[in-house]
Amino acid sequence: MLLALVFIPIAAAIAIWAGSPARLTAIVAGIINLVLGLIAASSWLTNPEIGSVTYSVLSKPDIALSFSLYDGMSVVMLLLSVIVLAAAVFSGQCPAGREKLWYSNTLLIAAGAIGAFLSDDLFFFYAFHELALIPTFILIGTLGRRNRKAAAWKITIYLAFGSMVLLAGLLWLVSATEVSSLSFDTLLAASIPGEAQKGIAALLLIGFGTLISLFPFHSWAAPAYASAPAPVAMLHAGVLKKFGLYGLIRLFPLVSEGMQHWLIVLIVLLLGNIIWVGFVTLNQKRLDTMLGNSSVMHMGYVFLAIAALIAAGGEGNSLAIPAAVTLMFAHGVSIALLFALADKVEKQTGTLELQELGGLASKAPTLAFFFGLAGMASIGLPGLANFSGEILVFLSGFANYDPAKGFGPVQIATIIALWGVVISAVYMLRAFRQTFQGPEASSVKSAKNLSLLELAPIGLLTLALLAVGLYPNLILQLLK
Amino acid sequence: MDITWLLFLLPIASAAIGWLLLNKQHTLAAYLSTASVIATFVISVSMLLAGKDTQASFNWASVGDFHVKIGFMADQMARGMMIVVTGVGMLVHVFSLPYMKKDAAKARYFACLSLFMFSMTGIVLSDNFLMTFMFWELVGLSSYLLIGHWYQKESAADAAKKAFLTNRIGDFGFMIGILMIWGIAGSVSFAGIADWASHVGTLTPLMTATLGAATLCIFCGAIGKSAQMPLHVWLPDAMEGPTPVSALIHAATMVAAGIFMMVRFFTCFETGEAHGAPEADHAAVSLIPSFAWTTIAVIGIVTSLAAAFMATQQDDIKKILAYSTLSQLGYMVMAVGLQGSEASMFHLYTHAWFKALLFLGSGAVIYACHHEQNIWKMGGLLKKMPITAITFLIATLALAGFPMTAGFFSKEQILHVANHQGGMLFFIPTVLVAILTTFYMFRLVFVVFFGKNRSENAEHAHEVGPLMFIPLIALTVMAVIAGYEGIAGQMAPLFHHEKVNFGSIEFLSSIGAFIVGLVLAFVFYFNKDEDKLSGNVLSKVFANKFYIDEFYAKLVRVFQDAVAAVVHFFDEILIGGILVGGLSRSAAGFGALFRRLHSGNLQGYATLFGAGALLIIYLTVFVF
Amino acid sequence: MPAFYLEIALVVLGLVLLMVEAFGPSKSKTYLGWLSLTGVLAIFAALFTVCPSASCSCDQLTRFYEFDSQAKFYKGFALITTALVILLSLEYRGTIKKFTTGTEEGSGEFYILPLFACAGMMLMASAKDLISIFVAIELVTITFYILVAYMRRNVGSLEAGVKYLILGALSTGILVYGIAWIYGITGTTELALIAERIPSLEGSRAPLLFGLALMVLAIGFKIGAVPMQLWIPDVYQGAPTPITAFLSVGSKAAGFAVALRLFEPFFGASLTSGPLLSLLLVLAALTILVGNLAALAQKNFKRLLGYSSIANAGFLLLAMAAWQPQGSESALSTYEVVSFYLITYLIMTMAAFFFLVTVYNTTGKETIASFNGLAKRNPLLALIGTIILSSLAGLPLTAGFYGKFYVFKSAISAASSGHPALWWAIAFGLVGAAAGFYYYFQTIRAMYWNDPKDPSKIPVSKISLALLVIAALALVVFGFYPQPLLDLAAAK
Amino acid sequence: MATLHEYLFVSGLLFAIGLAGVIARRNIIVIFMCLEMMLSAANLTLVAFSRFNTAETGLPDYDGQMLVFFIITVAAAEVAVGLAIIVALYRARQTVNVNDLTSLRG
Repeated sequence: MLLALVFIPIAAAIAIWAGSPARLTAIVAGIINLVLGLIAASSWLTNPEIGSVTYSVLSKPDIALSFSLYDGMSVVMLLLSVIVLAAAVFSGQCPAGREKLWYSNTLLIAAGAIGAFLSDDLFFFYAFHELALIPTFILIGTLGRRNRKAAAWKITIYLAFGSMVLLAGLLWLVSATEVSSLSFDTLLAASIPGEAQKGIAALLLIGFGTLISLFPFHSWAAPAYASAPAPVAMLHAGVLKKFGLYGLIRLFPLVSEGMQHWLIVLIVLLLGNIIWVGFVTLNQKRLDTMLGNSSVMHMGYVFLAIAALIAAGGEGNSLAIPAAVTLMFAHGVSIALLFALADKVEKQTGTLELQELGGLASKAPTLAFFFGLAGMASIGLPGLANFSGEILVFLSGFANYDPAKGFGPVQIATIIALWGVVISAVYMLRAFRQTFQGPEASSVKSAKNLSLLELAPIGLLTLALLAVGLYPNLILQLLK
Repeated sequence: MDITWLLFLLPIASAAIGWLLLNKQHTLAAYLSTASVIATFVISVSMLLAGKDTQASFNWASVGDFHVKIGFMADQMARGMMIVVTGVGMLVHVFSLPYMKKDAAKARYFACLSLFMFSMTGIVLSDNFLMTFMFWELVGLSSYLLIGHWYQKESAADAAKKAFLTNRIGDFGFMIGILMIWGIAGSVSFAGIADWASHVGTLTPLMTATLGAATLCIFCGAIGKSAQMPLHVWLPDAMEGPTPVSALIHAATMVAAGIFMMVRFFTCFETGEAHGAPEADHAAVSLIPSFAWTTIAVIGIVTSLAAAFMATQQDDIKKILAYSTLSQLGYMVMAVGLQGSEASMFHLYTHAWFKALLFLGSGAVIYACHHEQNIWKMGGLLKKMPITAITFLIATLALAGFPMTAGFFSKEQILHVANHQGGMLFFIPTVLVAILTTFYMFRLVFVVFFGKNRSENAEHAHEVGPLMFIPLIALTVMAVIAGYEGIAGQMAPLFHHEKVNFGSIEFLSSIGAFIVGLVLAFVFYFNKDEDKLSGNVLSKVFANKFYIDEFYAKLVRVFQDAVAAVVHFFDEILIGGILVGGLSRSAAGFGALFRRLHSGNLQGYATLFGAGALLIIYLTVFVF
Repeated sequence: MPAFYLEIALVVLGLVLLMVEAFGPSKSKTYLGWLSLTGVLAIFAALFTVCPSASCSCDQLTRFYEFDSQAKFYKGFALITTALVILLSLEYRGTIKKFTTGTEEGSGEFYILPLFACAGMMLMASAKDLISIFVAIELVTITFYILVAYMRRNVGSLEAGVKYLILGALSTGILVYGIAWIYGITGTTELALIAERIPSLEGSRAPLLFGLALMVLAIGFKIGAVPMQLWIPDVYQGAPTPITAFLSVGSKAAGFAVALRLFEPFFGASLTSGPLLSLLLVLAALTILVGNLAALAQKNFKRLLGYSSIANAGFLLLAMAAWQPQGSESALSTYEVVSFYLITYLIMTMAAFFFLVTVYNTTGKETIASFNGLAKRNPLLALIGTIILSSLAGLPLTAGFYGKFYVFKSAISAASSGHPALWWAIAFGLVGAAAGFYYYFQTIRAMYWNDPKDPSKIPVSKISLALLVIAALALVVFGFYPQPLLDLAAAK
Repeated sequence: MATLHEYLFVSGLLFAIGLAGVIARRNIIVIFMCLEMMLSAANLTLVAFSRFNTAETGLPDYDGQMLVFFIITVAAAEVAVGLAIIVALYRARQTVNVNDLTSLRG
């Protein structure tokens, strides 16, 4: 079943390429995947081996094309991927005549993400992520908006650079563990001498960090998401970016000691994400770049949980990982929803310049409702998924707080990071105010409300946000 | 299942149904919402009469053995507060039915009201800080939605945004406070904190300071929600919302949530009561260092005084009431800070009724005057709409602390606390605020209801319909009787008050303040067509709210927008341009250099070959 | 059957075909291509019937000639490459015709001369004596002089020929001078004896290293390592495309086969292993850097492939700098890494040249701009091109990734276990690999982002199409399932 | 009799002169001649080493001299091919000056 989850999008992409009706095939594949993903996730609770497959592909080192739901984190990420994919195939405005390119590449991006999250072999975990690189490059560069070419270059070069550094880190990690198999089971059972850990940790932080748009390796993300067609932005910002976080958390036990050396650096960088990029976001004049930057900013919170995990050291911080994963899920869904909606705004008004927008709510109340909801989610309103994640992250920041000793670096970081919640509220409400409220601008005169079909993906994402927001144990029970 | 859950379920269900399913059937949505609030009121009353503490919770988020719980703790304080919330809420719903009759987005309006009822219920019944925080935010959301109900208006949209953001700043502190308390006490539930406080013994200086800091951080939340200085600026602007909303949210209930929450928090430290040892009444309270208490009290009285001054020079009927609310909230905060939680809660409770009444009354006036809000364009309305006028007058008396009205008793308590716990430093400003309160309220009454009609709208005004004046009358009743022990004592023990001592300095200054304020107002404003006091420097300062809004606007422009612009600039220049751009440029530069080596000239190649060969040989033989 | 019969057979076949060319029908010469292709394939088949030297009863040439698994691999490699080059030449015949006599008549030798080069490469794979190494290398080089300059009415081809000639002869000079010194110091030209004698030559370290450096330089010319890479872009650009492919795949692989054999004795002795390692490390770092960075702004696709071949040489040198003669349970030996890398390199590079020739045959240009809008002109070709270029860039899930994977893996494990200087080379390698994404993607970008000037379809010949599809499939399939490649590379 | 070092010195000189010629001259024919000179230098080195490296039998080690024959042969082939190319070039471009051969660059 897991094999199907990965290969259905690929097969659909091939089918589209070979001539089957593009949109229909993509939608069918997306829905089948969603259903399969939900089934897999729910049956995982009773049968953790569900759908595992292993095909050895290389003997030296031992590499296997091996899929399994390795732990709850994989399950959550799988859910995120299938949900966002199902929404992404519905979203966006494909220019006539380019359906093949649009849908097949969208599916390939998703296949890469799903493959990475399901692989329980380090090699394919890495490899599947890269699968998404080319379709992203092609789609942004060919069918994106505004500075599409520059943005596509930027994202590609950054990600290539990040992947290379990451590759070096992973290879070092593998050679330091002195195991012959790259399966997570074997790797995680090994240990790495402290000396090597420091270097490996640095490479992993830079490598994964670039993929996650950790400050100061973040400047690719906002322009790329702003220029990308909606499905690409949704899948990339929503799902693929989580790959790096997933990897960091997954491999963390191997380099926990080494990470300690970089704790302060990481904290400074993550605050750079939250505060620095937060301010950058404040200064955006367009809806798309604003959303792009906001997604960069929010990565800081996940890093905060990771920093808490690092700082806890031997004591352990049982909150940090569930917090990070919940927030990853929540952010993925909410940012995908926001990009989908921003695309609708552009479709209705023809612009995303905040200056040219205004009063859209009276023409398109449903759109306004969902955008408001997604915006509120992204600024952490209780009852929506992001809050569940953020609150747990903040709690994890204080989980190892000893009042008798005063604040440690992580507590101080948590407090500063909390200011980011204010910043994000400022830019999000500003954007909402500028876009939907106030008197009608000339650009919205001919705008229409969302149609029922357009509502489908949005409703799906909203449902996910609400479900996890209202009852986070839905996710957390997977993360025990 | 406990019936208390219905208090949550009914409003949220009506909100969801009203907004999502009934957005075409406006009237149905309105009735649904009203029905739900009536039901919750009935439940609240039944709970109050049952007089039983109930408690239940479920795990909302659990990680290992750490659980974030959602549940309720219906103790006496919560039950009493529920009466206020659902009672005022119910009347406001009823009042809204005619008031919002012609509004195109009635369904949304009532859905938001229901959402508010849900959120407020959550705060009141919450048994732990995290749950409080969640509903705290949701209350902020419903307030945002309701202030921005007429979002097409620039001012309404801006006011809504301002309210939300200002509250966010407070919540920033609140969350830090919660986290710190969690770190210190090891629990976020009120019971857990109380348990910790009663067992902890003495604290190290660092712990004490941390606890004080945590207290102040939590207080930040209250500053935001209860609109204390320096985050008070949103509340007057919030009057952009429909008037019934102002009555419910921005006068009676939500703004009181800050007070309620602080009292809840401090109650945790009053272990004397919890453990039945009255003499240890303030033993655990003393865990919290005095700097925290003092800060709270000072912020309260400063807000109270400043807002009272501002109120004297406003011309918008709702703004006057808004500043009055600020001022009264300042009273309550001061009382909390002076460790007079009982007085504070008592005033909160009485204030809710008559301030809601004032707002609804003003709503009726505005409605009657075709949405005219400037008091100088009204006048003589006593004859046009007697019921409204009389109820409004009674509410004014209550607010001014006229003897035997509800406000009289609670203000007495506040004065008592100020005098006994705070000393002259607090007492004199408190009395001054009392004078000012009477002054500006009667200014309002004289200008609006007496004299002659000063505009066409006022001339054509007529009494409102029964659905509007029935709530007014109901509230009037409460404004009069709510202060008596028989009623107040029913609500909760915290409202319990000492007998009024007619010879005490508090009583005398209360009466004195009332008389002075009334006389001044009469002299300056009775039968006047314009404000004689306006125009001088001082009144300009008051009218312009001490220029605090302007100052904030500048502050935001400089510290947020300018910094954002600078950071954005550096982000592109420094990181995008120099760091990354520099890397890629140097790569390209080296690339160009390398390409130039391939000049196509054979001689050049031979030279480079030779040079390279020599270098390699040198390196190999002599270096490596 | 002794192995050297294969080379002899190849040379004889070449001579016979030359006779046929001279005296046979002159209208069409394509049949010569097919004949020579058949011959190469037949010899490839015969390769599997040859017994290894160790178990062979014959004792001819044993001093000069080794036939072990490595030799077998590189012989097979040379034969396959030659077969593909001949096929590519057949595809390219229009251009050859145009720039030689204007008729088919002039193109006959073009299909035959590769046989001699192939024989040279096969010899290189087996040579284990400095003399046979020299002779083998020269056989290849001289054949290539002719092939590069084959299109004698094309100024570019002639210019490339002259450049290759002069610089090639220069490297020959350097090679023999180096051989002379090594011979002088060790007193032998046999690699096995050299290995025995080096440890006792403490006193002659400097002249030994002098000779070694000269030989490294000369080998560097073959494989395109800095500073001997200068000829590559010009010659690659000017030479007939099949010959460019031949140079870039066959000649380079043979160069590495020689390098592996040649360096083994020097790596084996502590006297020379340190300097050699440092030398290779520096060369690797510089080669990667020069190859990748110079390619960044390249506008000509063929020339780009030239830089790319320099870059790939750099990665292979990096693998050699991380010298690891014995594999382990989890790691490959240097021989296996290089072989593995070369297999993937063969597939991708040959495919890239077929791709180029296909587009060139229609557009008449070799610039990146000539790929503009290929996604619209021939989507299948664009897809295949994307796969090939991704593989060249080293994208995971394509075969091209594994080569780099093994190179970096062995380099990193050497770096973290005692050769920290390698980190620098690895860092350059990472920069280079990232830059690689940029310039390979330039072409993908041209295919998808840009609009074609001429929107007409691009036809693909059946042979090219079949080969391209097979290559693209192979790249993807091996991307998921690389074990067969490893089995090939590590075959004993 | 001249010592090994003297031979090596001369041959080294010859090699250097050849290299210098390749670098300095512009005429392809001359360059080609210089290249041949470099090969001769190598030959001289080989012969010298061969003379002074005695084998176990006491005779000079003839391996070096054998290699010299190979080199001479190869050089002859190289010259044949090389001159043909140069002639072709001259026919096409009417020049044998290396400075005129810069159409392939960058």
